[in-house]
Amino acid sequence: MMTDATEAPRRIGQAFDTDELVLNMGPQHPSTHGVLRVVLRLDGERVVDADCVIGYIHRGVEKLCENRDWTQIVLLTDRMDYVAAATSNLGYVEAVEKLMQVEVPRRARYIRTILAELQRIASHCLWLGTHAMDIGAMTVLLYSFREREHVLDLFEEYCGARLTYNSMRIGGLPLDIPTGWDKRVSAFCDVMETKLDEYEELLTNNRIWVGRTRDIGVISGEEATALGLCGPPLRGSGVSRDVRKDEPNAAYDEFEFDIPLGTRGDTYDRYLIRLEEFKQSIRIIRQAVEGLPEGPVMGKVPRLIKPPAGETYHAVESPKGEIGFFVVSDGRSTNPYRFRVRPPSFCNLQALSRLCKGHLVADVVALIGTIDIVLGEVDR
Amino acid sequence: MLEITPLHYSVLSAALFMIGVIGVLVRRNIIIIFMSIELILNAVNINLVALSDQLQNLIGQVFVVFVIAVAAAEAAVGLGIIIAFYRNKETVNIDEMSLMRW
Amino acid sequence: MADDANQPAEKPSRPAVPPRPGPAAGAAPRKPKPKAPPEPPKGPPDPPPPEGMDPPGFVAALQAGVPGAVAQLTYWVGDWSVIVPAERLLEVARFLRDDSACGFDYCADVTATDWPPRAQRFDVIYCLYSTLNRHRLRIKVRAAEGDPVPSVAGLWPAANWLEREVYDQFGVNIVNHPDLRRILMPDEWQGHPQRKDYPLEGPGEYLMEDPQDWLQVWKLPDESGSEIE
Amino acid sequence: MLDTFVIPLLQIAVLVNALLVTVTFLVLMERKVMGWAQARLGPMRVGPYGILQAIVDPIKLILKEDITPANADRFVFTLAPIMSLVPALVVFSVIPFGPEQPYYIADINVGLLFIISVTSIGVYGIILGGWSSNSKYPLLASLRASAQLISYEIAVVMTLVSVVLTAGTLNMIGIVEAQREAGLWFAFVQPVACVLVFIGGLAETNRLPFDLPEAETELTGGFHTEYSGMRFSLFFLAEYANIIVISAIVALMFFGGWMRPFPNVEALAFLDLIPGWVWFCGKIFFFLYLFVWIRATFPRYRYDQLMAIGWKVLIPIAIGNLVLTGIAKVVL
Amino acid sequence: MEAFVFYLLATLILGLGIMVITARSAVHSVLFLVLNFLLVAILYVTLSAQFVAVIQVLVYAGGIVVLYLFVVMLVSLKKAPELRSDSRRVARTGLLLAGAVLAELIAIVWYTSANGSAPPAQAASDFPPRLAGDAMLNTERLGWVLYTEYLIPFEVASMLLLVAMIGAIVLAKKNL
Repeated sequence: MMTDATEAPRRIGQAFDTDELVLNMGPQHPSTHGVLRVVLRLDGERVVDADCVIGYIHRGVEKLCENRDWTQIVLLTDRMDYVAAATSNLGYVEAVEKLMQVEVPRRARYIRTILAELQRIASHCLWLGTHAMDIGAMTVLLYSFREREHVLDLFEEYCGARLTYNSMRIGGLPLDIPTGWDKRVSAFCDVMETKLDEYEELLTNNRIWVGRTRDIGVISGEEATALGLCGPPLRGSGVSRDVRKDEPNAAYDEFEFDIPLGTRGDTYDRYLIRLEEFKQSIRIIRQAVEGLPEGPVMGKVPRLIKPPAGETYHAVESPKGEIGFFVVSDGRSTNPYRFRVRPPSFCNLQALSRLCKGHLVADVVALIGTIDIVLGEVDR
Repeated sequence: MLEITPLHYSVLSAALFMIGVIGVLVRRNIIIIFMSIELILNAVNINLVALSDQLQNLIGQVFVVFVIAVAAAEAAVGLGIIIAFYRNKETVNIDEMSLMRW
Repeated sequence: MADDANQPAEKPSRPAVPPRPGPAAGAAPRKPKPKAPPEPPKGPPDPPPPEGMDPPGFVAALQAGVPGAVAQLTYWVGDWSVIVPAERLLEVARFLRDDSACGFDYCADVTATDWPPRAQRFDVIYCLYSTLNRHRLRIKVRAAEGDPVPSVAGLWPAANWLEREVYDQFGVNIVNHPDLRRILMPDEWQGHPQRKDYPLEGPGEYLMEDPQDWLQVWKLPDESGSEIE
Repeated sequence: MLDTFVIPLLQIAVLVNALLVTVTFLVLMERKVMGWAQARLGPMRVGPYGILQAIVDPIKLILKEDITPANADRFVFTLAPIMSLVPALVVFSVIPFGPEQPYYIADINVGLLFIISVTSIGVYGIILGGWSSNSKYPLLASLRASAQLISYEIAVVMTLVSVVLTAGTLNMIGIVEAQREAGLWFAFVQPVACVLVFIGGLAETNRLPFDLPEAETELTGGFHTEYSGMRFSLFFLAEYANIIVISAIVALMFFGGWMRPFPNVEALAFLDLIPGWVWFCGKIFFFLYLFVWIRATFPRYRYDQLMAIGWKVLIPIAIGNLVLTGIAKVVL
Repeated sequence: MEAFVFYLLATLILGLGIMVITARSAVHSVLFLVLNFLLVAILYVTLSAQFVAVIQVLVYAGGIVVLYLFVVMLVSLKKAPELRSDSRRVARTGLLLAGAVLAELIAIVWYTSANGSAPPAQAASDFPPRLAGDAMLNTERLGWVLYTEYLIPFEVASMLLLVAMIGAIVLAKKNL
């Protein structure tokens, strides 16, 4: 029952050792954030090896997209990282715009930036809540969901949807912002700043929180780069890599913001970085709302979208990390010939087994939380 | 029969002792043998407490405290040995514990 | 399904690569739209850089460092990519990672495209990025079915799962991979879903009952109407 | 006959009923307080402000299907919740709600020892429940539980010994009376012991931040993962009854039980208008609230951190406190 | 009343003792052992040995047997050890020896009751009435005796426990 002794009876004279326990964490488990299954080999409570089994909600989005026309795909991108639909929208439409060489109006780019940053705040709220919940701090979840609710209200006001926004179009935006929306966004920024202090008060200096996250899942910058980590986990290891700065898309090149970097590369650093990203996002939103230019929100795009034959890869910074879209057009069909998304959650999840080794079962939960995965995106 | 004398307790103690002895002799699972030994110790304790009550002398109860201390020590070391043995040979059968060293 | 059976079947040669699709999987490429073009596209254009445009320094360094490895240099909408033969992939990849001018320490993505009419039907694409020099490059490797494509997971551990996905979804024969298993599809799955000739309609509940042989089951209705291999 | 059987039976009936009703309302209180702490309302649907939730919850639990896993050890699986609940209820027989007869069931002179020994039986319920489920998460949880409960029991008992040393008696009523004589709650005489016992009590009752045996985000449901229906509700009852026990012990030993604050300050004599048992229940509820408050505030410790705190912090402090108390007792 | 309680307890103690050694599963054995110890503790209470009764529950039932349970859970076997060896022969020897022990004990009982010499059968009325109050007396007196007359044995016992603790750690720890 508890032992998995498949091997023959041990040789006499062998040193003492305990049997390893194989524990299937998931696919139904409260803190694997969806249907992730982690096969843990445990020595006592210490993790000897962890193997992720994914694909439980593989829906074949990439294949599906090859059979939808270019405009229809926007709403499929919503359903990959369903807690950060707007950045997926952004990445996809920009990839197609790049392929078609379409000029997007400046106002549209500004609004896209606002949407993407609001999305980052919403996604980080969800991350913070669930991560804290995994470590047992239940109250933070409710607090951060209160703010996420606020963001979702803003999104609802903008596009009518609260989760899967379908909020961007190739060449611009479907809608201009509602009257007064920008005011409400900056009002939200003011509220959010005060609420951040509440989170910090509950967690940042909490002995238990620090004890649970400090020096857990330490990974060096070189290793993180080699493992293909992206987003906050990579920056937590001190690698300055943010698509918004390095390859500016939308209107990021027009704003001032900082890229927070960690020093130790542990779970606590990743937590601090995400908290700092809240502040940077607020900073970007403020600048964007203040400098919001007038003009159209839709560029000149043909009625039938049929990019010339060719392929391109375009990346944007989603809340989880670098989300890249590799799109191939054959130039004849109205469907993409190949649609590939580089899912940041997938690449980050790959590092889980490396991060888990040598830690305890309870830390696995913290580590799954810290890499911030969305299984809809991992499995696609 | 209605008056309970120390004899009654002695008989109870003897019977429990006997059950323990049978357990030690019959069972092959070393953990159950240990438990049988605990039964034997308890049988002795019953006797000690009963006589202490009868004689109005606390020495019996003092001995019970010592017996419990010894039982605790025995359980700790004995079970440690069992765990160590089990790790190496994957058995708790006393018949297979025939080696003085491994 | 009937209209597909009427189309001329492409029969690419298939050396034994485990696991591979059932015999019928290589039948006609299925198009969802009725007015699909008669001929499937033969491949990406892979245009060379326009006249007068100098390739960036890392491309020059690569051409100098691993002479003859770059079969073709292409440029399209701002993206540089090189096509290298599969047997020289590791050499090129190692140079790109280690050379200071290149410094591609970050393997962002590994993916593939499938162009069934072509003999070397697969393009395996490696999207690289340099966190040091902040530039991108794509390597493209062409491979026929069963052609060995060396794994770059030894150079960039990030490629581990990505290559597993390429294997899972396309059936590209990736060799020397540390842990080549299916990743998104179940282990007993047959066929490789991202191939262009993979059936878009499944066998429904047959699939649930017997996952092992479902490609055979799917083929059954064809048996009456058309010849099967 | 009346004195030996009827009255104790009546007392037991009243106490057990009061206890079970308290538990149901304690659950409601927990949900409400958690709700308010978390910027939400808590249960609001059943009855005004959700008050009837306390009645609906047990009904729901009882009516649910009682599932026994296929490979479970049926006998032990059924026995475990009972073994968990019974000690929690038995303890109340020696907890006095007042100094005179109708307020306690039994006044035994080794009352505190009795409480300690009976609560030490409660660990069987958790261990056996986890083992008999024949499932990995409950097994891990019950291994954790047995280690945790035994370790923290040592710390708590050691600390209680120093209180016994201060009071000079093991009798629960005697300990409260000793506080009257001292004119001071023992919380002020033994502040370290008070905090230690409360922290140890959190661990003994598997509450956050020490709720590892049932850490739902790690071990799904901990030792009661496989339980449902009535058997689960027995575990549930036992957990909350234990919380009440710990609150009652802390209130009795450190906060003067049924006595008003500052029992020897004459100016506060008007507080005696409130009956003693009301004071006692009020103190119990204060600690129950504290339990809930802590749950709403803190994250969970990791297993090794928990054991380190138990063995490397609490037990040394408890021993130090005991030694200091002994020295003080001899010197003063 | 007293007799009724005694016979009830005695029956249960013996019955549970038999169940301890006959139970198939070791966990059941442990369970019966706990119940057995609890009943023995109640027996001690009827013999006005409250302190020993509480110690019995606290140390035996709450401590030692938990240890047993722990080990039984760690040493979970796919096959019961009894099934691996020929137990018939061993059982016969055991029963025979146990019978001999029983016969001897019965002989002693018969001899003592026939002679009526030891122990001095005092009437129950000679003892102070068993009030709740003498429990403290019991605990106090026991403490007094332990710490004066039996101080050295007591210290030896504590050393024994210390040694046992170290020994158990050495045995069970994988790498020190």
